[in-house]
Amino acid sequence: MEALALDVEKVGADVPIFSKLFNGKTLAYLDNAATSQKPKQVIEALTDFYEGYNSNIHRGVYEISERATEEYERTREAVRGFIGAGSTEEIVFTRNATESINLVARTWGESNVREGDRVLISVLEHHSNLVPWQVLCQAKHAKLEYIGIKGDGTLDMDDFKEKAGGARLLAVTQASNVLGTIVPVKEMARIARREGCTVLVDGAQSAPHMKVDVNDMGCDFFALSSHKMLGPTGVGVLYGRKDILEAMPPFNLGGDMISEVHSCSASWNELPWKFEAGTSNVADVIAFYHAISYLERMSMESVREHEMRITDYAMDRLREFGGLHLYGPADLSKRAGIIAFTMDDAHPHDIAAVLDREAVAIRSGYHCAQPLHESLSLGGTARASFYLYNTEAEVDRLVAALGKVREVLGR
Amino acid sequence: MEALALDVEKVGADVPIFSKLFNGKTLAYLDNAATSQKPKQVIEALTDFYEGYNSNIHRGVYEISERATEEYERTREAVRGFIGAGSTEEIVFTRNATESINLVARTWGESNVREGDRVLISVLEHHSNLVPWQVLCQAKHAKLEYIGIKGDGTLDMDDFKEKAGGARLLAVTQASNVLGTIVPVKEMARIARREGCTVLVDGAQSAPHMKVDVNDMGCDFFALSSHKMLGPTGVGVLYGRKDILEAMPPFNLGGDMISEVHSCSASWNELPWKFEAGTSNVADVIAFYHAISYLERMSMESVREHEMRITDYAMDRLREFGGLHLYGPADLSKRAGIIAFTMDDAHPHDIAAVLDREAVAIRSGYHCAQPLHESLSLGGTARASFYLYNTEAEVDRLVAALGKVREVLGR
Amino acid sequence: MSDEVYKEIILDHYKNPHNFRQLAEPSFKADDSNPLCGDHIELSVKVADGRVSEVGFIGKGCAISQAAASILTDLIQGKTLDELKGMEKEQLLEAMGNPDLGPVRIKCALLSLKTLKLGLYPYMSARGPTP
Amino acid sequence: MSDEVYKEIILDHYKNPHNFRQLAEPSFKADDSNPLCGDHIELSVKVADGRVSEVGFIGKGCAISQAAASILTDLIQGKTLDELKGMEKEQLLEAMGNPDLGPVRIKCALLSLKTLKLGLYPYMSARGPTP
Ligand SMILES: Cc1ncc(COP(=O)(O)O)c(C=O)c1O
Ligand SMILES: Cc1ncc(COP(=O)(O)O)c(C=O)c1O
Repeated sequence: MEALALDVEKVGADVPIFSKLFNGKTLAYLDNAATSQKPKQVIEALTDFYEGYNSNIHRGVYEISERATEEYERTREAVRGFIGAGSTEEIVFTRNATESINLVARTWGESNVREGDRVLISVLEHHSNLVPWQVLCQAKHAKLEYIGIKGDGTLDMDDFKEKAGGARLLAVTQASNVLGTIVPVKEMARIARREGCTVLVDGAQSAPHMKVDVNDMGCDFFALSSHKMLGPTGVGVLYGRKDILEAMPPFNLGGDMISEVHSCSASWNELPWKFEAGTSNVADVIAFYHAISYLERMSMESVREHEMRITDYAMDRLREFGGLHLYGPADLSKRAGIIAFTMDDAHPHDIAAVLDREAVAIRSGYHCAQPLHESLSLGGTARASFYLYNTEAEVDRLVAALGKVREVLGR
Repeated sequence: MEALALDVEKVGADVPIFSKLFNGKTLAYLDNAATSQKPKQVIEALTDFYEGYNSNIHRGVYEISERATEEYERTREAVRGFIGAGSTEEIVFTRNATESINLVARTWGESNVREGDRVLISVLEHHSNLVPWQVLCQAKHAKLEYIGIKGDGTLDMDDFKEKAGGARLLAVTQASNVLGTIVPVKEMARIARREGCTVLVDGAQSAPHMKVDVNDMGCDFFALSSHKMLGPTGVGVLYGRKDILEAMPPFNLGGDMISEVHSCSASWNELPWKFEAGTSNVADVIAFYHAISYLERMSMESVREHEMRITDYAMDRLREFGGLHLYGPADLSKRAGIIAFTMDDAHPHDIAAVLDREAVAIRSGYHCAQPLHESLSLGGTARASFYLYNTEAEVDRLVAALGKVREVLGR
Repeated sequence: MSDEVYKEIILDHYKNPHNFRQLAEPSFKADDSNPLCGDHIELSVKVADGRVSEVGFIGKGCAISQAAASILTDLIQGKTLDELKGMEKEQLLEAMGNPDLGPVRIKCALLSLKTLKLGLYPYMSARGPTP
Repeated sequence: MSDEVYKEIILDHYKNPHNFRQLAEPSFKADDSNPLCGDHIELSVKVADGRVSEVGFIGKGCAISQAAASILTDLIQGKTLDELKGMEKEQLLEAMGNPDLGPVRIKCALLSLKTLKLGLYPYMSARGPTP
């Protein structure tokens, strides 16, 4: 696969923030699980829109509005292709992955989860794919069940198989934002759907980093966030199978999602607009197209390969450094480019703060996955997470900065 | 008030799209009720963010994340001041005004509107402040009642007073996006709240164009959209009185709106974050600050004065032109800078399309206010709407272009 | 810019629509509207010997929707039911001189074709397969 | 950059916290945590003649939260209840050497002060107004 190898230097040069200096140093940005940096192609698309054809879409019959409408819908087609959906009717723009999941809980969940039903999630879940189900289950007197993980951080498939029978919904992440665990969602979807269970996959941490194909995966819903995959903030995607979306009541009401309104009744627009209420985040959706094009140009296979290489290198260096606890699967084929760790001498917050002095950005805390931390008896972790622009030299800077942490905070 | 007079030329020079040519002509943008154009200060703020300190907020302990958090919260403070709210706890960021209103319907409405209750709106409402209440009332077996308008397009206050007694909620726009009617919301709120009725004001068309003070107005909720007031798409605001927001259940769940999560329970973050789920639209919220600063620098009084002057001029010229029907109040003090009209010889769509050839952008159709059009027996209108950068010369271009419409389409 | 929208042929049909009438005893009829802009079309079709023998429309709305309906009524005269069924939007747009319609107004242009199919399908299935 | 965070005084208190113990018979005690990062503080205070006579804390968490708690225990020794009540966050931050804390970590620094007030208010209202 050498032919595919990513030109990291070139990617780095495309991302303007990497030519800025912080405290006299370039930024070693290792917080990609929180959000990604943006290539100039995406930033320029925003300026081009606002300076050249800013307008409201779908209803304007003048030139700039028609152009904006076409480009907005072009992003939808690009997303469709990127995740392997069958039709643009299945691609709904939301604010973020969190809203995508809430949309499903509030509409599909409201009308399909009943008293006594079982909703299945995993202990790996981010709060955004956990609390909506917790609250829904409470309201409906349904039961929320957690699929456990094994000692190596991978999902416990035996536990899943035991619980799958008769479940109403399986809502599971494709990649953990803490342990990096890649979850075998395709196999799980096959089993779950055989049992008549609806399947939602949280792709917030997978879609940015590996090839995703919702048809092949066999899920009913899939959620992702633009900002984690080179795109602007304020855009999420909900993929939903057409027949399910059609049967669902709308979510927010007003604006473009409407077909007709009379004083006593209203009817809804066709898919996918039925789920897009009010003025859309036009500029950011249009700019998101350029993020997807960028990733497709690099190829998701190369992105994944690059991240595996960096993760491998980082795991080695961190093990070498000593005194750290690393969490998550050791098998790189089962792991995304995310490394959560703790250090005996220092609290995660202090690690992150001292690293900041070296212009190395990592995150500390629960990473919105408190139940996972509780199940591992951890009061928080430090987390480094990689993307296509990260280099081995940045990993070296991370390790050197950890040396400073030990120097400053070691008792 | 001459001292305050707006320097329109200077404003125009700040807005990059106005230096572009379309069909060899500069853009006469008269569709401001749909969305506004953006000054360079706002566009540059986006680039500055993405190139200089792009990061996720509220939880990062590294420098760029702290800066992003501070600037994000700075916008909240600016909005608070701009609309006269008492505390930033009362300012929630949403996607748009539509979502702000839906948030109230889904949380406050869900738990406060009961069978037999009466919800009061007006026939002027945009679908976004109509359909959420229609659907809520259907679900709750409550009654939706419409306050009518008088022949001159102003709200029928006698009708309102008759219906106010015992109503559970009054949800009303401060300015109609079709007739331009300015609604006396302060007087209405006083009467309604005396009757124990909760008051929501849709400020999507007022906040961009006149000084708003939610405390003085006495409303419980107020909604607005950034994109209609020089700011980016993807940002809305919900103002809510603190005690009411505190009593409300959250809306979307996950991410920043959470305080603690355990496997079986979760608790919510403090106001206002309780209502902001998932990664916020960080960049656009930060850029919105510069839109508000821009408007405050111009002063809302001058903006309003300028728009009254332009509207006055436009009404005169359009009456002179002949063969048009103009809708809405003749009294400029009761009217925002919006003129809906029809032409005997041409359908609104055709008017807009022919105007487009002259690079004059107006909107045609129902403007998301179909019940209002039905009540006036209109199958649609053409609509010109003004903002602080519009000039009398642009009005002249509008009138000249209407001449072309008659030439092309007159039977 | 939509310089190419108001072609001569569109303006002609708009100002003097063909077949602008309701048929007294149509074989099938249908009406539909474009909720966004209020365009409305009522189409009535008489079939004889498996072919369109007469067609009329009434409606109101923008020049594009009304001209398209008028042009459509000319276009389908004498066509077999299967030909109607197979009719693609490109045929109508071509007959209109391929105006440069944006994403919004294309719906105006295609409203009459949509209305035709709306009436045609139930009529065809009620009649059963063509022999 | 937070170059100014890990001042000598903070590191000293972090590495050798003062009053790191639980009092056996406190006049009041309280505990609180910062849900975002898991910092936890338990504070116990003994009051004699209307003044703080003894104070202890235990806890775990980041250097800022633990050092701040330690510094706070020194700061409140001998203070009257009214002085505790009137204590502002600026006093604590000043005693910490005014480190340059961002919006996230300021909460770590102030956790112990918040915990103090959490225990103090119910104690004061149970006792009634000071004579
Ligand atoms: C009066 C009024 N309310 C609400 C809205 C909805 O605003 P948004 O589409 O930004 O949600 C509009 C926008 O046209 C409006 O004019
Ligand atoms: C696994 C996972 N799911 C969901 C989310 C929520 O994404 P957003 O905040 O963009 O809604 C995240 C973000 O951290 C995540 O890591």
